[in-house]
Amino acid sequence: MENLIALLVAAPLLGAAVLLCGGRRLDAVGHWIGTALASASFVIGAILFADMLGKDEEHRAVGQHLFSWIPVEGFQADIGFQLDQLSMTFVLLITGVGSLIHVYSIGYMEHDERRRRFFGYLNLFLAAMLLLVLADNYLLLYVGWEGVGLASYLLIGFWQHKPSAATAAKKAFLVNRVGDMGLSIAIMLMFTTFGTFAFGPVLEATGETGEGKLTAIGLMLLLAACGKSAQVPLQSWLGDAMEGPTPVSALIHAATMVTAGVYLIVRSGEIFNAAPDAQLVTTVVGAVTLLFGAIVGCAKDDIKKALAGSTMSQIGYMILAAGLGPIGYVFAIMHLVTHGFFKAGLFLGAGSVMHGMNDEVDMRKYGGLRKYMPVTFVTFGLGYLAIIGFPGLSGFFSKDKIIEAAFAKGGTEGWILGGVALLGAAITAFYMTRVMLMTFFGEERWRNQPTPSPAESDVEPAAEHRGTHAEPHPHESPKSMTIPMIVLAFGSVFAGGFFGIGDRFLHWLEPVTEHAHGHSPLSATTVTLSTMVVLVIGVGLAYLQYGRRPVPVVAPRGSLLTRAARRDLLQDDFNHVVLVRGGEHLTRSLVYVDHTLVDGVVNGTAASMGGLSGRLRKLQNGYARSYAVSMFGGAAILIAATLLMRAV
Amino acid sequence: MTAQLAAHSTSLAAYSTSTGEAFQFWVLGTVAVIGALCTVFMKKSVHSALCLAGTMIILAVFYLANGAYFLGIVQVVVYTGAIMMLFLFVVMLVGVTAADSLTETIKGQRWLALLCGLGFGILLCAGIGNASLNEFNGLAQANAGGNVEGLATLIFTKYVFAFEITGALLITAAVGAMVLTHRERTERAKTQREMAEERVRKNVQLPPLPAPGVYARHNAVDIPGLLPDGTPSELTVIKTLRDRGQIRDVSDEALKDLKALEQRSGERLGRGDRAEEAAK
Amino acid sequence: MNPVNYLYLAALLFTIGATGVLIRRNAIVVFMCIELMLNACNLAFVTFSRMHGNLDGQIIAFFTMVVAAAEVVVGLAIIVSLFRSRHSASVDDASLMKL
Amino acid sequence: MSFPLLTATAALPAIGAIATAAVPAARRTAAKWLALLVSLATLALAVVVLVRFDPDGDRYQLTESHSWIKDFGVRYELGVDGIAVALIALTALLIPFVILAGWHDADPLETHSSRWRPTQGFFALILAVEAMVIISFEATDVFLFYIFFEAMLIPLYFLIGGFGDRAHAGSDEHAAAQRSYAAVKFLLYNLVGGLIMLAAVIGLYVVAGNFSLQEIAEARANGSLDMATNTERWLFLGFFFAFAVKAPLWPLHTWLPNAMGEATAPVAVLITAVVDKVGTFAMLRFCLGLFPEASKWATPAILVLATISIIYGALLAVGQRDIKRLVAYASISHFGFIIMGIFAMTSQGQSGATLYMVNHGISTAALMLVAGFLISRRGSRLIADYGGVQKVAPVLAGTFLIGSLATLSLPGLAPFVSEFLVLVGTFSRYPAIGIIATFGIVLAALYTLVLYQRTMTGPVRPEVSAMPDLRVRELAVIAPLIALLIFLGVYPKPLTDIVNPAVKQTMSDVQKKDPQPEVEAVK
Repeated sequence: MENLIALLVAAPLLGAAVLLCGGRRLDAVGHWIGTALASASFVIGAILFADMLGKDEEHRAVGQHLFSWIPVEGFQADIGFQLDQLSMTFVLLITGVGSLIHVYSIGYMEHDERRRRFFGYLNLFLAAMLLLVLADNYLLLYVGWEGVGLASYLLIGFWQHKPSAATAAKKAFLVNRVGDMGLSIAIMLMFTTFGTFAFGPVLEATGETGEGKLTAIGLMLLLAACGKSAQVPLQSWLGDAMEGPTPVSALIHAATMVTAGVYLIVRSGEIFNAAPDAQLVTTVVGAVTLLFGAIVGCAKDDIKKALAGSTMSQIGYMILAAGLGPIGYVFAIMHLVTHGFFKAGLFLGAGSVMHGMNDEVDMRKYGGLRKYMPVTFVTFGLGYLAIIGFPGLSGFFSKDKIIEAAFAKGGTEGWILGGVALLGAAITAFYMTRVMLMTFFGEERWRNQPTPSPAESDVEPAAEHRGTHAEPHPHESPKSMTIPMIVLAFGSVFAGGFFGIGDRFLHWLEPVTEHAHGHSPLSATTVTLSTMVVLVIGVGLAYLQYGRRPVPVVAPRGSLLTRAARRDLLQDDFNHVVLVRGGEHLTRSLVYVDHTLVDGVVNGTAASMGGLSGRLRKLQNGYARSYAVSMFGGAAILIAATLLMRAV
Repeated sequence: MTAQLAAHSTSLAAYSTSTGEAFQFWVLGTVAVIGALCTVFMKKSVHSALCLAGTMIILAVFYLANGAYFLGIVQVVVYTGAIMMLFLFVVMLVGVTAADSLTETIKGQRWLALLCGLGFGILLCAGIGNASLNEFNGLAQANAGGNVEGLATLIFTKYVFAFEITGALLITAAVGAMVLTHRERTERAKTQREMAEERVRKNVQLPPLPAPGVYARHNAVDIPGLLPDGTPSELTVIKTLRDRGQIRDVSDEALKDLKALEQRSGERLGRGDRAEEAAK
Repeated sequence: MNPVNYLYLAALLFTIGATGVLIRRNAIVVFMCIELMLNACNLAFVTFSRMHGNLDGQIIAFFTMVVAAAEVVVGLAIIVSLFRSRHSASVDDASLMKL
Repeated sequence: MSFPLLTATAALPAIGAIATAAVPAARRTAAKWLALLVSLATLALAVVVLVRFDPDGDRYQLTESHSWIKDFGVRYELGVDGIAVALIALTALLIPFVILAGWHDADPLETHSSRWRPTQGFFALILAVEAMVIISFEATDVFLFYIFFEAMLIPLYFLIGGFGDRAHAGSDEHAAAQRSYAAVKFLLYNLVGGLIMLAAVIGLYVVAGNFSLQEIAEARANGSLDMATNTERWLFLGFFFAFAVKAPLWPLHTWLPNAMGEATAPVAVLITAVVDKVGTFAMLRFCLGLFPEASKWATPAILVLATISIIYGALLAVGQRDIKRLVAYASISHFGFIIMGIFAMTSQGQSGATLYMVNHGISTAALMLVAGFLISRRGSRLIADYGGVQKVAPVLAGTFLIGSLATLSLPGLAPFVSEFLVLVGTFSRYPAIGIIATFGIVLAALYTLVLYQRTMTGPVRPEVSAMPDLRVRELAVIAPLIALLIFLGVYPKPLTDIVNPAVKQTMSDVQKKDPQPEVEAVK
């Protein structure tokens, strides 16, 4: 049975290879191949899951060693897989949501002439992501880590002819690379500390080294997680990543890839457990991002960017939970899974809306769409209820636990973190209600809008040439798109309950991540009640703002905070001024230095040699007698030398 | 003198030479040095050549004194007699009267040359003085069978190859000198007829320029001479008048007269038809 | 008198000849100075011959003369043709070696 | 006596060069095919060498030894260790691609007369370089090595100066001036390096009395040859300087961008992927082998220079406007990694450096050759002249992207393995330097992706709108290189198996042991 693990990765990898190398003749069937192989991977995952359920808790973790990858003196890197409950959870999430999104993309990308390639990239992403979660050592994880980065790069920039897409793709890759640097330094630290970087030996040996080393490793891992999961300060790429096709945003930038950071931290739990400082930093990062993303999400008018802010914020919850240590790991992963369902559903809904609205993304130009796209409305609505934590739905169970755990951290920290988490819940309710109201309720602001919005550049992606630029005719999306949305909505509704009631998920994951019950200063009921209260406040405020009053088509100037939030709280501006400008000046001056100084020294030497020989040339005046004098003088010197030598 | 010197040869084995030779050395040596200096510093090359010839003759005497009889004679006959004469020929060829300026044109050349010369000389003398050269074997033994015979034996045995090669060298040099000085005519000299034909072909100015007044009916300076075909040649009027335009053209009358004259003479000679042809 | 004096004389003559080569511009005089140097050498050879008591030195002097003769022939020919083409026998005029 | 395999491997391309040069003017296609066949035959011989080489056997294998210049103890001595075998294989592997990629680069222009034979010369020179590079890898006699180390400058000089890139912004005269400037600069830099090395070679002879690498190393190891500390350091510096120019190490690097910018893309590949490897290879074999103590003494300074190279090269690559110069600066950065790996004096570092030499050769070849194809289509080297190529020539863009990804050491492609090994090896001994060098990987992403973005993405520029996609010949060049990049990225074991024993030997030469991990040290 273990031998199937490699197949999990191999199937989508094969798909990617076939689709990308296959050439035009596969254009007609490419999407089917891609979907089939993704589903195959899901089926294999399901078989392995069933097999795993059939075993005792102690024997559930299995591994498969393929071959020795980099055998060098004192350095053993292997290609080997490890499938335990944690990995299994991810495998099912990735292949499940992944397959659904493949199906969705068949419809969504129907008119794109490069659809085959799109499916190739999606398959590549699945393979890399599975490699990431199945690897049994950090170096192989790193391969998957960069592999998903590559797939993300390719998919964000899928409509490469749009300069904004190409720039966003590059930005995503670069910011991720900064995080990757953290991961590679962490691996190097592990190597020098433990002599290996396989999960097992490293995590077992954490007790044998000092806290300083572990804190350093933990912080570097956190840096990596920040890059991949778009946490402050490396969050800036996620908003721009929405340039990619919507299924990509749903799969990669909501459900799976961006949660890899959480996986990394939970997987390295032993290291963090032994390094409280690193944990503290992790929780702070999570808390800050949670608020950051939520605030950004409140201000964005672009539906996808609003959802991206939400994603950032929700992952902030997960990172916060992961930073709490054993009391939070399970809930981090649980929220991750439920978030995977409802956020993917929300994105697919957003895609469906855009599909029906001539690819308009500005929510101020939506409104009243519930009549035109009922299925989308219902599924999106269920996702909405799930994310704000409506009692009984997925988000309720998972988010509530995290807030509880935050309070359970204890001491002042616990109060602050818990408070932030609660505040975040309120803001989440606010901005998600805003999205909901602006899109599906209110007046139909898209009427009498013949001119295309400025958001649509003049170079339109071929896939989005669906309607004319005249008034949009909102309509429901085809079956291939709605079915995945329905399935995901189903997950959004029931997953949380399924996992949460009776602590099923906790028992499932506990053998891997350990679990400790924190001692919360507040009772569970109190937390739940206060969550309900902030929820109502958030929804109410949003209703007052967007439900009662008409939404202006042109965004009002807004307060200072709103304007800053629209610009991602000025972080991009900071990056631009400090890093981009500074870097440009640095490189330009270095080019100058290279040309004038480094090269100049050499060329200067050459020039001075030239000058010297120019002078010496004058000695060669062409007069035979002059030459004869030097010969004669030379003869005299020779005689003198001979005499001297004999005298000595 | 030879006999006298030959008498000396017996004493050549000694460390020092006879007083006679010493006397001869100091006198002739002084003269030789003066001759050498004159060679260098005489303005006219003829004088230099003569001074050099003198020095060479003195050297010939020294050769004899050193027991090199054959070389002494050769020095006189070949060097002084042939080579120096060659020099004189060339001097004549280049110009015997030409006196060189002794002012130096290259900056610092003279001082450098004198400095080097002085230094070189001193060093050379120092070297000679330094060498232990007091042992003089003398040539009595070597010259026992006669100097010329001794030399001949060596030349035709030990040095025969060098000898042959120098022979070849001499011939090469002779040929080389011929090649260098000989100027090959690249084309045959033109005959007078060919030169005349060339002028006709070029058709620039067939006859020599006419003098003023040739064919003129008037001998005033402002009337141009006429070319054989009767046209006036403005070249025969002085430039001043030409520039002022004061040329009296009488060519029309002259041409008319000429035509009448030709016709008349043609009728008389019965060549009318040919003239007609020419007119056509 | 020590026969070494001949060598000093030879050295003196050689130096005078060499200096002459350096300071005269007339090619013919320069050439004569060279002859002077050769003669000085010959004197030294002859003296050495006497010193060593064998005739080899004289043989060398003899060869020197022959070579000198050949050299004079060629050298004078060069001077003549130079004079023909440049109407000057100054060695400084032939300064084409200058760049 | 057995068949002189190593001599044959070097001699075959040399003979091929002469034969190619002798092909008549009219039959230039025949010359091309001849050159290609010879290079393929050399590859076959290199494969035989690879197969015959026993990783667990003696240090130097397939040795040949003949007396050459008796008076100075110069011998014609060949032998290969694992590192040399890997590099010979790389050289023999790349040359056919270089020839194939430069198939039309030396076709005479219409303005040339029919007797003009640049094609023959071009391919003959390439083969000549191959022969010399191979024998440099094989030579175990210092003097023999020196001769070919220097001699390869001659054909390269003509390749750079005589066969420039036809895509030049300026006029023909300007192009010619630039070209000859680049060629002369290349020659002078390397000659100066070689001259200093010659002094050191002579010095070594004075000290050691012979030129044999093995004998000297043995004598040093068993103490019969005792070098004064200062002597050893001076000799080391003499050798190192020449290799650092060739490699090239900051601040001796400025010849490379000129040479690579002006030369045709295949020649640029030849320079950076093959010839420069002789420099780094020689550091490993001669600097460490002959002067272990001095190497250790110089390590800190060299590591600092290497780190500067890495960061500086990458930053300058970011600032370039010319595609080929960008690749050149990227190479400088990569050579920094190689040198860092060599002088980190750890098994991982040195294995990584050796793998890096091979992988960098392949990845640069892939990127540079595609860049060459691109440039030949548009006739310009400026990045700003491109845009949207991806739309019109997707295969070209795809291969270009893979080349770029290999340059930024994406995991899964071969350069990652080596870069990571170098970083780990350096980090385990010098953590600070390791961390600074890690910044290089971020910068690498920056310059390659900016290059890709500016040339391949965005709206299609009118000048590139009619650009044809890769032709079959071009695809035949690129596809195997990419396949190799992926294969060696996933399964580098065949290479490490060959390299590891040799690295072990080198480590024992310098008498260094890997630092032990903290945990095991505790145990």
